[in-house]
Amino acid sequence: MTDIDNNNERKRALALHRTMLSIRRFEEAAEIAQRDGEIPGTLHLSIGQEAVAAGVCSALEPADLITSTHRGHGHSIAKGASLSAMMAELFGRVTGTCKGKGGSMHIADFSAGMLGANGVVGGGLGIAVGAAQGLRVRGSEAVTACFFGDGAVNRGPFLESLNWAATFRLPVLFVCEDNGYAAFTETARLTAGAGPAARAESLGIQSMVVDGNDVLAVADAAAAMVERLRREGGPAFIHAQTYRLRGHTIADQGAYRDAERHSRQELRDPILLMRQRLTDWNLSQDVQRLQVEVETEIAAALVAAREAVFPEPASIYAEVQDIGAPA
Amino acid sequence: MTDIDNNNERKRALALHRTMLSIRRFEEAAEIAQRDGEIPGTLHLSIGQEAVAAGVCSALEPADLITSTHRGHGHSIAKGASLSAMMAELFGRVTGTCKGKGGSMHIADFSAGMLGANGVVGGGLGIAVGAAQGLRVRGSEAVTACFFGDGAVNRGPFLESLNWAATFRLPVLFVCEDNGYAAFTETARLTAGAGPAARAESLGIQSMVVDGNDVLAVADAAAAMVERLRREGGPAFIHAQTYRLRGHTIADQGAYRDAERHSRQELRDPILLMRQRLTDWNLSQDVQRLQVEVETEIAAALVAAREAVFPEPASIYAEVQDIGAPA
Amino acid sequence: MTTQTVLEAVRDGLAEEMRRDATVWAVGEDLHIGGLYGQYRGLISEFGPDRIVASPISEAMIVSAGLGGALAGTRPVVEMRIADFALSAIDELVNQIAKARFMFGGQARVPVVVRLPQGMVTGSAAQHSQSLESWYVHVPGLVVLAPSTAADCKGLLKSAIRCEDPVIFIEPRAIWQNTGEIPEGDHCVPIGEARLVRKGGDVTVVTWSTMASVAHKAVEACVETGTDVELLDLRSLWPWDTGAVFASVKKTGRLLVVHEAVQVCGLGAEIVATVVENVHGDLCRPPRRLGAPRAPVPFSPPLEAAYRVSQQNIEQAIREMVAP
Amino acid sequence: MTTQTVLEAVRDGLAEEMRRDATVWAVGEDLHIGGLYGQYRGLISEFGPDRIVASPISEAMIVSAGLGGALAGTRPVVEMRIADFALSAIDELVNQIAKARFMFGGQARVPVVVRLPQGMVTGSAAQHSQSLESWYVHVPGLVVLAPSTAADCKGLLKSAIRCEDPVIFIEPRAIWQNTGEIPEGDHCVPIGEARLVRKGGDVTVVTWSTMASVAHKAVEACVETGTDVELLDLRSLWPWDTGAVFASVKKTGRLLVVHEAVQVCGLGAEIVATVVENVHGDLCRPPRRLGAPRAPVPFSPPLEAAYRVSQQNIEQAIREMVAP
Ligand SMILES: Cc1ncc(C[n+]2csc(CCOP(=O)(O)OP(=O)(O)O)c2C)c(N)n1
Ligand SMILES: Cc1ncc(C[n+]2csc(CCOP(=O)(O)OP(=O)(O)O)c2C)c(N)n1
Ligand SMILES: [Mg+2]
Ligand SMILES: [Mg+2]
Repeated sequence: MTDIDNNNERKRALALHRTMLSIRRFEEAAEIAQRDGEIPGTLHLSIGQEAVAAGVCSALEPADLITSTHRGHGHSIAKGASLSAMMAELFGRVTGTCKGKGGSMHIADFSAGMLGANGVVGGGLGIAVGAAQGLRVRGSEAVTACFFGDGAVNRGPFLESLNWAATFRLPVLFVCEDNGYAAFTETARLTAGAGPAARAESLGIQSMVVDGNDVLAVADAAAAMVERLRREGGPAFIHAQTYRLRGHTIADQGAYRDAERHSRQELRDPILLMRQRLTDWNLSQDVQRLQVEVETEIAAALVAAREAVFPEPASIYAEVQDIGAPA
Repeated sequence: MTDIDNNNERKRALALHRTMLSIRRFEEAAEIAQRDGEIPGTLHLSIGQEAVAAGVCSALEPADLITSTHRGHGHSIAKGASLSAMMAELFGRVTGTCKGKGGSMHIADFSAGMLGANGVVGGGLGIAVGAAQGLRVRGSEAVTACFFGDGAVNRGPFLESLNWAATFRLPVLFVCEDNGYAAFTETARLTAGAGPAARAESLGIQSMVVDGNDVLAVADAAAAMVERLRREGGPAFIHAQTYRLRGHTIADQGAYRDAERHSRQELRDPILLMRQRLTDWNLSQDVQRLQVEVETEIAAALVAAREAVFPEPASIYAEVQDIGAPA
Repeated sequence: MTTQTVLEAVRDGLAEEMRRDATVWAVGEDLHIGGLYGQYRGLISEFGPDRIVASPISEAMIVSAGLGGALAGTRPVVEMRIADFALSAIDELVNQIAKARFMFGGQARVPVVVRLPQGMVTGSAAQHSQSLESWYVHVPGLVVLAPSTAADCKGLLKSAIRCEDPVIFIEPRAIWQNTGEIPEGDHCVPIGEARLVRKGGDVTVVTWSTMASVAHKAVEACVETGTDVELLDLRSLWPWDTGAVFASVKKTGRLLVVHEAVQVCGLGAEIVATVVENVHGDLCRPPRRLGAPRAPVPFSPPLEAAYRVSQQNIEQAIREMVAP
Repeated sequence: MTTQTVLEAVRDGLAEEMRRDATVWAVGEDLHIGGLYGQYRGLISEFGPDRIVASPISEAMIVSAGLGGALAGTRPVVEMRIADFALSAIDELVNQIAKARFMFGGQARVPVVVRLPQGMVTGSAAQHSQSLESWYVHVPGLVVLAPSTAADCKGLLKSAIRCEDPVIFIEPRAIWQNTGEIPEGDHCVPIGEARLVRKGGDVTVVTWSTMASVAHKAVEACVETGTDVELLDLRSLWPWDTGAVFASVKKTGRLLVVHEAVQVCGLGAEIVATVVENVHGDLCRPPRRLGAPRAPVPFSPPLEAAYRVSQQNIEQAIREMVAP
């Protein structure tokens, strides 16, 4: 257990809580905006899974890189992407991280080392490993973290990228964010063997299983793994067991879910757990302050997104390619 | 050790030896014919690896299915494909297994349950698993064996097909025919972790490692595995450790090989080993009889291939598709 | 006649074929709960989990299941969920399924149907929207279908399942909920025949899939202002109905091909090239194509609107082609 | 000028760029021993295993290494060994590499070169022979090159490596050993310009890659018998040199496009369609295409011979086009 008399530890705990709150409130706001017709398309929300993004990214430096999934808001926020640029992207505005061209599923903030959400399950795995190889060519010491879901472990790129990272000893932290479901299917039904970490171990990759709803546990595991990557090279693997409190997409009511499991998991909401802990440590006032701060930021992001203009139609011809661009 | 007083065991040993001899002499004949310009294109020879094909297929019934690799002559012969149709295929003749359309890399004999060699590394894995699923739909009890090289274990289809077969408990025998090299690369350099069997185990698939140059060991392992597949469903995994005595293709001199390892392996030629054993068992006369028989068959296959005609040019328009065929 | 949505029509079509033939089975993600759009709803309770196979997220293996299953004597229907995900299984589709019969000298038949719900829907952006039918038409061995109405979706799905060749079955994802009249009984639509949507003498418009209804509206608007447009919904992209297209162009002397896919190297190029090679002399105007710009599909609504081939684009092209 | 094989020219081209720019690196199977054809021979001893990366057989990851490496600020050169193997990495190429810059709103650049040794060589059959350049030309975001001479292979490879866009670099696998004159110095060939192989006034032949030398022989034979053929080697397939092609067609009034790929939905269709849309009035004959039949590539020599577009096919087409 963290020693809360220690000022650094207290700061760290509050920072992690703040990150989780930002993610939660960002997505709750987006959820409403989507239902109100302000955000086009669908959304994949990570509500309930915030501890994984917050914990892992707390172990990273700004120069480190991450790749993400279709459910990428949390990873982006935790890595330091701008809330207002992200919200504007969801709204399809020109001030968005991707100038309105990408939307939720392609949210990215390269300035924060966030190399993009991805519409292809498992799509980020190879990119992370390739980025690590590129960093090596450049002589950089940065590490790369790679988030992917429990569904991605049954896709070919999982094997190819883990084997590659292990073969070349690239400093990649693989993070399997296991929320129990792949779309409308309980993943355990279709994932053979002892689970993701066993697969990584069979490839010679050191692995840990952590409670993905305990942000301190995730942060500690990630810090230990990242420290080792920096010291000895990589890769390393974390299987973070969490739970998706919302549907797969915003339209999904989750009819396929086990009701009892769901109620149990609602009580294990990572933000609830952390708030309880912070309260036990007599930090309720700080928690309330953080809530107000985050609320203000989200409100500002919403206002800015609403006020921003849409991109010019002609921008579909821009940023495709320099040579042979569409006319 | 096999009890050689037993008549069945003696018959079995001789049959296995005969299969290995057929493969060896078929490929040696093809090698010469290719060098003489009678066979177009290149060849991937399995000289030195015959025990794997012979041993595994000895455990299969005619109704069982196999899929193969680019190095598929041995698997085809062991599963019962016609030597003369195969030789004719290599020669590009209309009497070939594929009417001259496929050649060595696409050799197939569906009448013998041999669903095809494959030009794509790992291409046969998914086909085998799919075939097993089809057999289940048809209510068949047949099993499917799937040969693939040590290089294929780093490709995505390896993961996807093993996980799938394990999830659906399909009776598939996965056979990793590990000849030490993937093209011009020692595979161990680029294959992370404890090896193919560990990967299969991590997916909950029961595995065995066998001496792939000992045909009796392979046959026993395969028989045990196939028996279990028939009884309990599958899948199962064999890692057969063997060695490629020739180059990757017929043009390859193997300059990248470790010379010492190579000489050691020459002495472990599976046919040498088995002949030694049969001699110890006082079966030299039978061995000589088999050699003569096989020689005669190969000679006949060569003659038949040379005498056969080439396909009509217009046959490129046939067997493409019924609807929308090329004109 | 009954009225059904496209979704209901294809669900019934598959169920009818599965009842008819015990070797027909389906495989794809989330099929146990009816598939992403509900097009498999209820089928698992009738046919059980061995014939409605809910798979892991393993696109390459899903397609291989179809190939292997076909080689083992069954007739698999392979669900890709969204057409873009087939890109993770292109090797299996193109190097294996399309070639197996030929390269094995006719020993193998591969009666697989690969279902690709394709095209743009609001906000689905670059990786969930692209139309690649011209790729499949380029690949020897494949039949390619792209129906647009509920009746054609049902009737061509049934024909596809009975077809001995592998079929790429492109479904109009944006219009699953459109309704149409479905003929009673065993309704099969023959492969290779275009649907004549409207007869006319001034200009020939050729289209397919989701663009058929957009083009239809544009054509009606042009007809109202006096242009007698002939509209063909190709339905079958390979083989495509050269007979119907040539005959129409001979009559009108004008050809406009409209598709949702990127214009460059789209199927429109093949149609235009084939027409000029064969009935060049009958053209009184250069043929035209309307397709998407050579850019990825954007997310933001005004960009999407600019990107799409619209009713207005089609009307304008038609008017320009008949202008004196 | 020095004389080199295509193989030597591209090896030198890569080495020069690697010396020029420390962020250029290469990745693919067996690169440590010089690659399948020897086009990387000697490079590992000069540049070491971090810049000449010999990879596992993991095509999807090989292409991802290029993508990720580019996003991390380097300029990867990705070796596919034989073009057909890229089919195992199409998702990475098309859904990721081609779209990254656009869908991330310009934050990312992906200066990757993907090398595809493409086409038929004797006996390599259905899975090691196909030409799919029209697929890549259809994909927004990609530059597509297909040079045919040693000098162009070197000069365009160097331009490709310096290009900020992802480049599909199709190499003429059948003619690695052909020799040609290489200009001295830093020889870069501009992307987008056709090579005028022969000036002529009667008929325009447009081709690229391995067909360029076959077409050249056919053209020479026709010239001998009095037909004044203009031959353009496109070299750059996207963007392609519409200016050169239009100008030539305006002069000759006749267009023949020749490619090794399947004719249906090949790049020839796009060229013919673009030409008729733009310079229809200048054509005195219907344009023609010569490509492979819509069948997989066969193995047996007489079948291969019947399958290929031959010098004779090209001569005959030219003669038919100028017949009165
Ligand atoms: C290659 C591919 N196949 C299928 C899909 C459709 N799809 C999107 S998300 C998803 C479930 C992914 O599950 P998981 O990896 O556990 O991530 P989660 O949604 O739970 O965060 C599926 C099947 C896709 N986007 N890409
Ligand atoms: C997908 C794919 N990548 C690359 C190749 C080229 N290739 C052919 S065989 C081979 C080596 C395969 O090694 P292994 O699986 O060990 O089989 P072996 O040749 O040793 O029998 C390679 C790289 C291919 N045919 N397919
Ligand atoms: Mg999940
Ligand atoms: Mg090997």
